[in-house]
Amino acid sequence: MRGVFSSDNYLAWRRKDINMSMTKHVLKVEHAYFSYEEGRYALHDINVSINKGEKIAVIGSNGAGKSTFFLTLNGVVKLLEGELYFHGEKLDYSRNHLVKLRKSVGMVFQNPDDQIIASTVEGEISFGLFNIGMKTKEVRTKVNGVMQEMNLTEYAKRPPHFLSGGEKKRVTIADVVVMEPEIILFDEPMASLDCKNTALFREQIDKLHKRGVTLLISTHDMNFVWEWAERVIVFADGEIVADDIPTVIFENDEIISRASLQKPLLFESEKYRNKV
Amino acid sequence: MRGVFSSDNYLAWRRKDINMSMTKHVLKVEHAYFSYEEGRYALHDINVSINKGEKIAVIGSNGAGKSTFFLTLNGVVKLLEGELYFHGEKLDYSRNHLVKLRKSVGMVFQNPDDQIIASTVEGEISFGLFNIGMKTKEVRTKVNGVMQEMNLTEYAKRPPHFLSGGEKKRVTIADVVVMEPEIILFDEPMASLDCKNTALFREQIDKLHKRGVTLLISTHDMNFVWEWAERVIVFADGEIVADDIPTVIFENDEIISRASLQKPLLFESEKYRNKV
Amino acid sequence: MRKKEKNLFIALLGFALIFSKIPTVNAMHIMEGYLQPGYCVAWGVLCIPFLALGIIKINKVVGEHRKTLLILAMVGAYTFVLSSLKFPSVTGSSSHPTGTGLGAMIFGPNVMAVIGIIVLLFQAILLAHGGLTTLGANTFSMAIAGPIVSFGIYKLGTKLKWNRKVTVFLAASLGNLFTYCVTSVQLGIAHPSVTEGIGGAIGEFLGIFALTQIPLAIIEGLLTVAVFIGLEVY
Amino acid sequence: MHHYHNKKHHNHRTLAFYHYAMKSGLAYVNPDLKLWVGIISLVLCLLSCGFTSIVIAVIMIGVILFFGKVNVKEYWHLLRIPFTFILLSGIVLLVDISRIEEGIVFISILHRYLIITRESLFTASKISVKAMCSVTCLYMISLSTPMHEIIKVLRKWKLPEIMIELMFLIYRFIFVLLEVYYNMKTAAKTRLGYVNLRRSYQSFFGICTNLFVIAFQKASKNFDAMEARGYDGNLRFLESEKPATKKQLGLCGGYFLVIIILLGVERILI
Repeated sequence: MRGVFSSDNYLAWRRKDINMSMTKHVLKVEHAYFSYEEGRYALHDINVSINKGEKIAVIGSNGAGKSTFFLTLNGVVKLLEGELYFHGEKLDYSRNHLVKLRKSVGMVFQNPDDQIIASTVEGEISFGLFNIGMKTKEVRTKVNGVMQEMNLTEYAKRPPHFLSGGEKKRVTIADVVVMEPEIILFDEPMASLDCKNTALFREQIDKLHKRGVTLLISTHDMNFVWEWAERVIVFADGEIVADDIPTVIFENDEIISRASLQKPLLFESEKYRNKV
Repeated sequence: MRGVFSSDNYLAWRRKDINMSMTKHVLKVEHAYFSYEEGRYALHDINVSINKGEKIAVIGSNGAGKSTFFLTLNGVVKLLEGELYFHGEKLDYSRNHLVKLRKSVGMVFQNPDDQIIASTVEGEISFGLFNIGMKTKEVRTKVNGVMQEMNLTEYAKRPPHFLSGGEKKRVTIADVVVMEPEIILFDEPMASLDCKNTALFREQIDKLHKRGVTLLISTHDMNFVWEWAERVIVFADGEIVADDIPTVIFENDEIISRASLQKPLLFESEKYRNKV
Repeated sequence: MRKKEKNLFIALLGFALIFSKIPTVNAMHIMEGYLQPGYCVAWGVLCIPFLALGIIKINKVVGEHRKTLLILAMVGAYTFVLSSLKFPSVTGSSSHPTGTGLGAMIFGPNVMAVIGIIVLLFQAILLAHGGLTTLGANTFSMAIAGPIVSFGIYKLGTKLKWNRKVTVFLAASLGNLFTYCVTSVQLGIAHPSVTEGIGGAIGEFLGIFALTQIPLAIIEGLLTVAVFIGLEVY
Repeated sequence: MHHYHNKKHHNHRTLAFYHYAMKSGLAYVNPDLKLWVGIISLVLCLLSCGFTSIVIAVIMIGVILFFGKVNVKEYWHLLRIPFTFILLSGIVLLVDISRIEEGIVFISILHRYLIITRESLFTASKISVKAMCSVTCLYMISLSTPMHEIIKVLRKWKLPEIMIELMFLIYRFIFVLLEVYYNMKTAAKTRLGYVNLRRSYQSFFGICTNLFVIAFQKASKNFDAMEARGYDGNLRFLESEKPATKKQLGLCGGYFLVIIILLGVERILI
């Protein structure tokens, strides 16, 4: 149970934060603004730095800015104001920079059907590699490797629309994993997965974390946040209203109510148990 | 906490079950089979009777038959074998019967985009009423009533596809509620709702339950099942592998593993607490 | 007199066929193998300038906004899906909407020619509507001639400030009917009547499916109005 | 295998050809070869006066039933619709109207005669037979080669790249939109959307409109997803090579040789 270690975690995280301000962040956003329509900011003065190997949960209501934030980190949404730094280098949205950024920051979309564009599973997984200019032979090796790792080999030649929801999700994760990014952004990855596929997904992200991949997961599942995350970024109305370790976030009733969140069941019951 | 009352519940439910076999069920399925493709059953020997006012959770992996089961209850999927009884009357799939059944058994689909087919919110909510031949004046009154009840009045003339996910969900629920059905089937209603909308949905179903509406909710959220349901129907591979009160279901490890489920957190922690 | 009686006969024949539960088929596409090689090539060549213009236009637009490619692809997929659906009907015939008029009104006839030929190729292979050798002829009638009429009427109506719904309706349904006329001409030229030559054959081909085509054109018009007006809400 | 797949199968019944192509016994044959054989056979059918095209049709049907493992009944079912059209058009070619009694058959109607002449009988039957035989060639392609492989072949034929990209995307989006369409239709049914003809049209129109809106929304999301993976106007996917074997090439060569000889003989005799 993680609650027990929370104060240790907290210190560790704070320490890391201090170190990081001296060393390099993987990704850093400074004073970022974005707006889809005039007069309303979808992102408002966002300041975040993301460090290597972190497990970050991004929470907040629908439309609070989570997805836009993710698209910003990948360079798909171009900031109106503010800067994005990637390994200390300021992103100038030139083709070169964007290729480098997108190679290193992968994003898995919420609905697999919005992401899949090829007519076979192997074609789908290869798409990103071809985009970054990899040669066919190398692409073949990498795609086969990822398909094996993610139990997709038997579907290689199958069209994606033949697959079930859980399998499609696996394909879209493979899409990104194959590019060996440093950071992966998951937009509500477990929204309609069943228990079995959720467990598979949990295994997958543990594996990725062990490899040193930085993970950002947006979700409405507070229990998952409590169990998994080392750091929680809370969005409300396009702003980041909190960015801390889970214990601190969930103990702060003001944040909980401002971002319309609910407390995790385990957090409540652990607190209860500790009191008893 | 519900776990405490479970044995009482169990008896109450058993009693109801016995009574019901003598009195009338709202809906009853007997030896139902259905198959989308030759040689493979999507539903296999389904026997269920649904009584007035029940709160039933329908669980099981993706593709286990939950959605098909729901479509069966509404008469959209025509049984290959077996019978469907509605208030004791056998459904013969004649137009009259179907109209009667679909008026009384409403279904809210998982993805609002799959359900919404009108270009304004009020048009969308009125769709079902016009289909059952209601006059415009009466339709207007009912639609306005439901919109008020569900806080949708301000969106009346707005195109539904530009609402947020939570608002769209509310529209699709209003779609069904306006027809005043006896039974409402919800297919994974909370899959991508945020905490606030989930809470709103919980309120809504409580209200419906108080009015005597029978509720069937398919979900992967075991915590919700544990907290809300009075009865749980478990699907695996097109069959019903269990149909009982939550405590019995979640104590049975064989069912849990067969249907690839997970135990609810609260169930585990309550058990733990009781032992301590 | 002569003509009238002939049409009457054909109408009766049409009735007989429809009500004898033979599935009425879409009369817009010319079936695989129905044209001699010369005509296949000729109609194909006739399409090339339109297609070339369309490709140049698409390349230009997509060069400016990459996203347009996805939107065009969605419109193509939509047109195909629409054409694979059946109109709800009492007799259970398999008549279906074409949807090309809609695209022409939004993107112009040149762009629609390119999307149209792709959709027609897909229809030939995935639905057996039309064929590969008749692809040129079908493209000309369905993806070029019809859309040009739709686009023209739409532009005219917009300029003269006709009622929006009426404009869209006329554009879509007349485009549909014009496609059908062109198809009849194509068949008539390829297979002239023994006694009456090309003109007679065109008349025969026009007549035999008129009974189903006119209501279809009307429904197509109504559908396009519904979609168009629905879109304007957004 | 999940039941989930079956539901999709059911939904996409519209695309019966696609499903046969996916599970065809000929799926692993080189697509270039299948396409060339199909198209050349088509042209030969058109060039023939009838006899050769029947031989071609027999071979095409044989290939698709024997090697492609398509069920005979289902194959016939697929052939019925084009055949009906061909028969109807055949009647137009067959029957003429005349003031006088002539030809081999004539029926008096309203002071005129519906006539069938020897000449029209010959033309009508020739054209109908050729058309029917051509359809079997088209079916050989559609029932054995998935569309995305055909698109790859077209790319080798140097079609403008923008058309190839459009084809790939359209092909993928067809399935996405079809699924949404069927879901919408099912949802409308649960609310009695198809209770009578008038309401059916109402539902149909509503679904078509909303499908269009969703198509636009999805296009936008898909574009973001493509950009996120570094898309820069060059659509490339991994494709599996299916080289043609010497045996297959030999068989095809033999087939064409026989057909061309037959065609020559036919031309000389008729």
